[in-house]
Amino acid sequence: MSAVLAILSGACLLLGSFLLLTGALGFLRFADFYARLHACGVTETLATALIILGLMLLSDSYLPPFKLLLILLFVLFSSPTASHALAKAAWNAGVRPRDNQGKRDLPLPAGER
Amino acid sequence: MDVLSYFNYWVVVVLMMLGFFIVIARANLVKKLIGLNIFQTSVFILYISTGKVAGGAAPILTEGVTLYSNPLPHVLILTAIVVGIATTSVGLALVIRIHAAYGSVNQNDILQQDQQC
Amino acid sequence: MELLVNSVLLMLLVATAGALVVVRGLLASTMLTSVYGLLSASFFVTMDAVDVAFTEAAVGAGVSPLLLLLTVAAIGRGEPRAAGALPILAIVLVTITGALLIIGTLDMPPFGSADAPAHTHVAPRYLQLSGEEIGIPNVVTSVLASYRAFDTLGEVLVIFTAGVAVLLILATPGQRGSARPRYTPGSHSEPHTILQVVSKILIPFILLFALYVQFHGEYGPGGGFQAGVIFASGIILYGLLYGLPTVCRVVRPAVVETLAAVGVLLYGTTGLLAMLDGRPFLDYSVFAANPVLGQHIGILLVELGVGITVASVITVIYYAFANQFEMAEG
Amino acid sequence: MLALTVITLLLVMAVALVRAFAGPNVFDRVMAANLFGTKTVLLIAAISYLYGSPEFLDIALVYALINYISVIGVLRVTELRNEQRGTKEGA
Repeated sequence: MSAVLAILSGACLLLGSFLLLTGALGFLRFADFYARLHACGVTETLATALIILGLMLLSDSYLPPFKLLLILLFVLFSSPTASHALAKAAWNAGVRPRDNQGKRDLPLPAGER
Repeated sequence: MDVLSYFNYWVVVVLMMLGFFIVIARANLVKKLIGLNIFQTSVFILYISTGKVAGGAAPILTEGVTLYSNPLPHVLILTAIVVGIATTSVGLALVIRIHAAYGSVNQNDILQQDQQC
Repeated sequence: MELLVNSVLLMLLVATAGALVVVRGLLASTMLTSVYGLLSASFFVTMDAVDVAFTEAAVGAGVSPLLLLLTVAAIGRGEPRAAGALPILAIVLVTITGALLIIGTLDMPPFGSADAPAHTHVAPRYLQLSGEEIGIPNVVTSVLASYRAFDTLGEVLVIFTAGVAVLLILATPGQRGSARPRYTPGSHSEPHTILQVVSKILIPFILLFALYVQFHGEYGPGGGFQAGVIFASGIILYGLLYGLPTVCRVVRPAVVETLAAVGVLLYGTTGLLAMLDGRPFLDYSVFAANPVLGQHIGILLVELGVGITVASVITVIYYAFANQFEMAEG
Repeated sequence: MLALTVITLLLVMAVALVRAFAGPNVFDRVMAANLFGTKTVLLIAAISYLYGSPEFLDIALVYALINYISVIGVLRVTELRNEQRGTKEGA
């Protein structure tokens, strides 16, 4: 039983780390603010959930998983909200999506300014 | 001599000097306060590093654990952090008042204005 | 592995401090300060200093960058000017001092050695006897609130004085010369509905967690200092989303200012009660026939006083700074 | 596997630090600080299992709370400033 749990948790941690790395790569390399936000905002939620799940499977008493669950719930609430707030604040401040080289603003659909 | 056994202390010295450099080389008063903060944190790191005992556990008494890290530096630094933020805020409040009086937070501008008076 | 984590965190700290030297914009410096706080708190975790990490997490990563930011906003960013001549004198001075200090570190006991002088004097007594004398697992709390309670009273007084000083330097909302409430309903071009709803759900949990930290401080990491900062950050979050006038209606500045004094008084009175019974100042055995139970009650009261003072002072400081920010913009 | 996760987290934190330094605009730096914060939560949780000390989890929890507050704080202050600067220019 514990061997199965260990393998499951290892798989979760591995997948979570992989997602983190892809997100970080996008965060470092993408040319435009919104693309970077997308890269880390999207991977972050799943990666966090996976890593916390992987840690939960490793525990042998009941209190640590409960605290991890609280952390997970809080991150699931706050992380998308923070991403949303960031995107909105950047848009309101006049940051616009850029082309692939990050050199000029992309044309916006009609009706947007 | 094991080089790594002094690594923490060297980092403390480097951090302290970086903070010191900001304080003496930057003219902006807010920047100086940030430098003071770095300086302060380096002292915290020094204390906490000396409090660490290799293989010791956090100083919360548990059954079956005999080796703990030293709790005394923790107590000193814990209060120092909160006192630090309180005093930093006094400094920042003074910066705001200086800005209201001189229209600048650059020490060169402020000294210049003082000399003109 | 411990060594690796430790060294990488320290390297990142040095990199952040180096970036702070190079970066000139004040907003960028503020964000780097926040990162610096997070890093140093992680380092404290790896050094087993859980209580310190707790405090640094709340202060260094939360409140301190926020106050810096409000200052930067109130003074209007202070546009960075072009880099002047390289401050050669400063570089020379810093290099020489640093080199001397590094030579000095070679005389220090190696990192982590258990027989270093720092570990041979008072600390072993605390670790061996606090279990039976005070009867609570968290040694840091026993030292903070009982063995060195007089010292802690001094620290709390410093925090209180700093709060008073900020109040003297800056006007607070409601005082003469402070900003009139300019937030009429609908004055925001776009209300942050999502942020407000999510934060409304989260704020009660933040305050509840602060209370947990306050009263669980005898058994795990935590205590009055940490709880006070976390409680104040809950109030600050509310203020940031609903504006200063609203939060001032919910938590009145006059009440908070009074509470700051009440916390210190609670601490001092706890000490004086022992003197009424003819014992030394802050001797908790007066509270119960059983000295260990007396210690429990005394630590609870003292930590409560610390928590109330810290929470109120941080809130008051936030009010004063936010008020300046609104005046600067108004 | 736990060790690998910790190393990955440290790597990602270094990347976030590069972004916080390089910018280019304020929001990139705020995003970097936010990323740094959530990674710190995970790092401390992972370290707590790696070192076998469950009391570290309380600190991870307080990080999760404080990180949210500081990101919101930064955003609100920058935004209010921009907003009011905008209305002033418009008037």
